[in-house]
Amino acid sequence: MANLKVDFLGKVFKNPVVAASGTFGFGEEYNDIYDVGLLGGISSKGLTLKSKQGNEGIRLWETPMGLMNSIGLQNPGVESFISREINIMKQYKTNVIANLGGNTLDDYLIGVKLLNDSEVDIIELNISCPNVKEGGMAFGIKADIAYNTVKAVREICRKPLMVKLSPNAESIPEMAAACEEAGADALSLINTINAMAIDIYARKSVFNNYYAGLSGPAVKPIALRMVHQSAKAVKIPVCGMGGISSGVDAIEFIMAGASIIQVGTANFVKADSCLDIIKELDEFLDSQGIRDIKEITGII
Amino acid sequence: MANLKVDFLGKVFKNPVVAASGTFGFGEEYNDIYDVGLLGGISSKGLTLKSKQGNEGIRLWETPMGLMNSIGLQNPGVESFISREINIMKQYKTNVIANLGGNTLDDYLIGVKLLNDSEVDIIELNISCPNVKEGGMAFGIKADIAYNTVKAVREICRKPLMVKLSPNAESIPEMAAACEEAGADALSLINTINAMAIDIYARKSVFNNYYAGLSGPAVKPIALRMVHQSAKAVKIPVCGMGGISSGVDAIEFIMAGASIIQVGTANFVKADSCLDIIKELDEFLDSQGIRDIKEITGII
Amino acid sequence: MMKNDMSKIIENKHICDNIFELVVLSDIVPLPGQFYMIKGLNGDYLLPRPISVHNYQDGKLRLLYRVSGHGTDQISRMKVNDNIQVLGPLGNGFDIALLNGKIAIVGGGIGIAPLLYLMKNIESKKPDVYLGFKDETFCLEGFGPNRNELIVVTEDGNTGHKGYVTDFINVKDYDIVITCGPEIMMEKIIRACLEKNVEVYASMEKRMACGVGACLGCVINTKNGNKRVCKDGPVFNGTDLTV
Amino acid sequence: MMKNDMSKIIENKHICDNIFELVVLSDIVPLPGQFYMIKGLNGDYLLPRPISVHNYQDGKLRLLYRVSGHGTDQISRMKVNDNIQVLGPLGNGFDIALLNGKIAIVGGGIGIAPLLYLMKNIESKKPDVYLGFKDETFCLEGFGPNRNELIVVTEDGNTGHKGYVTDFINVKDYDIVITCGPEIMMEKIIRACLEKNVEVYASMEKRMACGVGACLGCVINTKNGNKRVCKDGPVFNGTDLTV
Ligand SMILES: Cc1cc2nc3c(=O)[nH]c(=O)nc-3n(C[C@H](O)[C@H](O)[C@H](O)COP(=O)(O)OP(=O)(O)OC[C@H]3O[C@@H](n4cnc5c(N)ncnc54)[C@H](O)[C@@H]3O)c2cc1C
Ligand SMILES: Cc1cc2nc3c(=O)[nH]c(=O)nc-3n(C[C@H](O)[C@H](O)[C@H](O)COP(=O)(O)OP(=O)(O)OC[C@H]3O[C@@H](n4cnc5c(N)ncnc54)[C@H](O)[C@@H]3O)c2cc1C
Ligand SMILES: Cc1cc2nc3c(=O)[nH]c(=O)nc-3n(C[C@H](O)[C@H](O)[C@H](O)COP(=O)(O)O)c2cc1C
Ligand SMILES: Cc1cc2nc3c(=O)[nH]c(=O)nc-3n(C[C@H](O)[C@H](O)[C@H](O)COP(=O)(O)O)c2cc1C
Ligand code: FES
Ligand code: FES
Repeated sequence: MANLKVDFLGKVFKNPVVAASGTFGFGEEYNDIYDVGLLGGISSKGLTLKSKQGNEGIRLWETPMGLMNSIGLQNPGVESFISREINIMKQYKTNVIANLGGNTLDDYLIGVKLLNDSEVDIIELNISCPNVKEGGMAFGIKADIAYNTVKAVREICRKPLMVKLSPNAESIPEMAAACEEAGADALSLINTINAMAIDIYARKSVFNNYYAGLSGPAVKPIALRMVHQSAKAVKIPVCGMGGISSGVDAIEFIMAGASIIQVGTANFVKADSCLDIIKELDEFLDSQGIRDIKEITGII
Repeated sequence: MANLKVDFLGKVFKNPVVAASGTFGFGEEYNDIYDVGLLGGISSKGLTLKSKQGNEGIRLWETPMGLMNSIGLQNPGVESFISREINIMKQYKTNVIANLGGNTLDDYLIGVKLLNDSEVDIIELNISCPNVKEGGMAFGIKADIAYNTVKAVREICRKPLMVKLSPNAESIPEMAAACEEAGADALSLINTINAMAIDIYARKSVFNNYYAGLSGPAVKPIALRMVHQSAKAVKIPVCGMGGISSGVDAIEFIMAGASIIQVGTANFVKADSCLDIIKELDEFLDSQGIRDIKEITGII
Repeated sequence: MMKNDMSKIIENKHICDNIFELVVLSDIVPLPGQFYMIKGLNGDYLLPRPISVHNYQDGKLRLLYRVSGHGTDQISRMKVNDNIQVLGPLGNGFDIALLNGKIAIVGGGIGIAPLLYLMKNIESKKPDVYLGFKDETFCLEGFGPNRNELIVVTEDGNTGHKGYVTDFINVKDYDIVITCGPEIMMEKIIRACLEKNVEVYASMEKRMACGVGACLGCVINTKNGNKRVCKDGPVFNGTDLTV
Repeated sequence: MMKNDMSKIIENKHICDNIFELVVLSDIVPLPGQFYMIKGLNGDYLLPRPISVHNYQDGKLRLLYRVSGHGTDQISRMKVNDNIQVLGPLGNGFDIALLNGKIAIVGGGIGIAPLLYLMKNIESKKPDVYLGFKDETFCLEGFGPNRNELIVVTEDGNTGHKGYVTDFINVKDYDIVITCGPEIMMEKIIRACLEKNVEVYASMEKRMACGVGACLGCVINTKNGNKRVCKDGPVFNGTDLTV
């Protein structure tokens, strides 16, 4: 039994495996299948200031070893979260991460203020949403826009602040460095990659919004590269994700520099994938005579 | 029998299916398996001014529905190509595309001058190589550097000039527009996506160069999005590729705006994939009562 | 409670055309209308496929499925004793207690799959059963004519009546209509019932990823906002639906 | 000429441990040392796997393979009558005309796969055969002792001599040595031969994508520059190799 415990932003994670935002609801559905308190943490469904109904039309599409989604941030809104869903999450003995999105800087700021007084352990700032003031280009594409956003949020944020990078950023190392400089306590990546699917019989894009986000094993080699680049570019800790489906995958991300990791699409492939991954992490460390997972974090 | 014939940069392609650079050598090996003259065209192995031995260490790595490669442009050099390999390619009754790489602008310019006087039908300028003068950042990352490169090449190039974009570009629409403005006659994309794999037992990156290029079905949804973005951003024709493995895939790219397409990794999965794709294209068009493939080009 | 398990395949039988029946062992007694997320272990596809309980008896779970794409094709190639991933039972299922009075069950094509187990559960209520098929019929025996009124309709008149099943039912004759099948068939039935003030329940289909209510990928618009087919459904009261 | 085809599986037999034998029909008579790119049709892996001809007779191609990862595992699960993708024969193979004098064949583990067919092709030249295994031996019959000298070595002494096969051969006794097996074994043999001026041929292994010489993914450094294992090899003359 190797030591899987990790300190991350001052919180104790009993293991480095966190359920990824948007793939795990607020934990309750998966808690019907296994005790989600066994996880290192849970990142909530992406929250916005006001509740959202999400996108119309097809929301899911399978691709070779990948999944495209266009949920459109359907969520109950920050206020409902604080009065209701957070209590569900808090009953599981694990870290609660609030994933926060927004279309304007004000959305973020008001949302963070509300969350400041809540019981969330960490705020994960999702900067992949389209920035309505900048003409729909996401906050997470250009490093200077991200810098301004994170800096403003940082000034009022009293929770540990983890910024979630988009793989669609112009330059991952520059983006990572900009967020660190703006005061992020940690980075998480990757969010989904912009992608497209066409229904050739209907002669139209499968998704109403044309493009949708790609996740799953298909993107793993790209995600791993980006996590490695980020970890090299900053001193703050990194939370790695993108296609992680096994203990081997998780170890790759950890060796590439991730202190903790998130598991998204794999939850769909097999509902208790996170438990398998924790077990496989442990077995790998034991088989290699590694007593503490921190020994291999970022060794590449 | 629908009409699959396409005019592309003044050349007649008997069908829109072209074998992709680096996956088909100079055609001779696959010609042992089937008549490669049945293809619309063949793009040569990436050429550099001087011959190259390519990279040491592992060159290939399989990923979920993807392939990573780090061949490192092993090739006989432009001069050998003009005296030897081009003659091999020219015996097959199909379009010969010379894929040209380079580490400095001079490499490109001298290479193009040599190719000007050869029998190649089209030059495909591969701007994904690391630019030694700009500190190793590829020519294909920043639109202004690409613009300068393409403009200089354009001035001396007497062949139809197709510029091959890297998916690692900061912004695909800006890159596409910059290359068009600089005088490219066509664009081709995508090249491989920067990615990483780690051998967790050896505790090192699988590839000597750390990162390598990802291709194959895994990247298809990303490639399709980028081809769609490019086709919307420019008026010049686009050659689409990235994970195409079937007629359905090819139709998606064509509907997204590609006039012709290239097939790379699929040649490895099944040696005569290109023939299957041509057949499936034809069957799809017939089944939908489409008499000419151009009717559906870019309809999305 | 739901089960997330590797199950050994007891049977995986070709029934007719592209219809197969998969049998696995399962401890949990499902409700009629519930479903399972099914996935072979070595398939080159990512997401499990939602399949309804077709029948359940003595610990044997029977799933009737149509090979309609890559995933179901892969499932159909699995052999007895192979391990298969089975998550379920999932979804709300039919609330049997609510099903009183004169009942019609209307199924179309592979949509009959969940209706056999439903019928077994409400046999005492003597429902009439209407089944529509394109050409070849399958699994009629279970609905057997000695048990209740069975009206079979095929588009080509090959078996039973010729035409569409919707043309052979008069919903006014019933207190409750239950339907599962192609979208267009269900829409017609639901509209007719709503017009005539007949209670109607429909089992809906949507692409799914998690199957448990977490990803919000399978929502439909209802009069009470977005509802998840996998968790809030798949069975919906017609009055909630926006047809 | 090479064949690119779907072939029906005639046999796919478990031999021992993780060793299987696959039999398919094939019209083309291969050279010993040549190989095929093999891929199941519904596997969740992309690249075909290179497997050497183990035997060929009367249109039946026999491939002996070890399950060592995901792709070979998938191949091992295929059943008689399943279709499988077979591209080949590929590579140079052994040039039988060059193999004259006293010959030793040295195989290790699954590296014995290509050596049986080689042996059959040079039986008249009465080669001595040295085979090394970790513990369990397999496919010894083919090399049968009535045909030639057969020296079997296992690391644990379970069958035959105990130790490494490299300790039991004196390369000086031969004009030509032919080897296939683990890298470390081949290196030892090649070094010994080069030292003693004995002609030596080795069958090399590298990760492959195309298998036909087009992708340049499988090159090894030789004294004459990069060579493609799939096209210029897999059989190399020891004097070319940089061991
Ligand atoms: C609650 C529920 C119960 C069902 N019960 C049954 C049943 O008992 N028997 C049966 O044969 N079928 C049933 N279906 C339909 C069945 O799930 C689909 O036919 C199947 O998922 C198609 O997968 P494929 O691999 O054949 O097709 P592919 O084309 O490979 O599927 C690609 C993706 O689209 C999804 N998809 C494709 N068609 C459908 C569809 N009609 N509904 C939902 N998702 C779809 C798949 O799940 C997959 O994610 C049910 C569907 C739902 C939602
Ligand atoms: C010319 C040649 C002839 C061969 N003949 C035989 C034979 O007759 N019998 C036999 O059992 N094996 C043979 N091998 C080795 C066999 O190809 C590998 O064991 C097999 O590819 C491993 O695939 P996997 O799916 O088990 O492993 P995975 O780990 O799933 O393979 C992942 C990738 O790595 C490659 N790879 C992994 N190990 C090797 C290896 N040792 N050599 C080359 N590529 C590898 C695979 O081809 C694949 O692309 C031969 C190899 C070569 C190059
Ligand atoms: C259905 C779905 C919904 C998602 N919703 C969110 C979200 O609300 N907020 C967010 O930051 N990321 C969201 N993501 C992205 C994931 O958290 C994760 O970054 C991404 O899927 C890559 O990891 P994976 O390959 O393990 O799934 C979503 C992903 C999926 C598949
Ligand atoms: C082994 C290999 C070698 C390649 N070499 C080159 C090259 O020399 N020049 C180039 O422009 N692209 C090269 N590529 C990229 C392909 O031409 C193509 O852009 C990419 O693989 C995406 O297409 P695919 O998914 O169909 O393979 C290579 C790809 C592979 C897999
Ligand atoms: S499939 Fe995930 S919520 Fe229904
Ligand atoms: S595997 Fe492609 S050149 Fe050898």
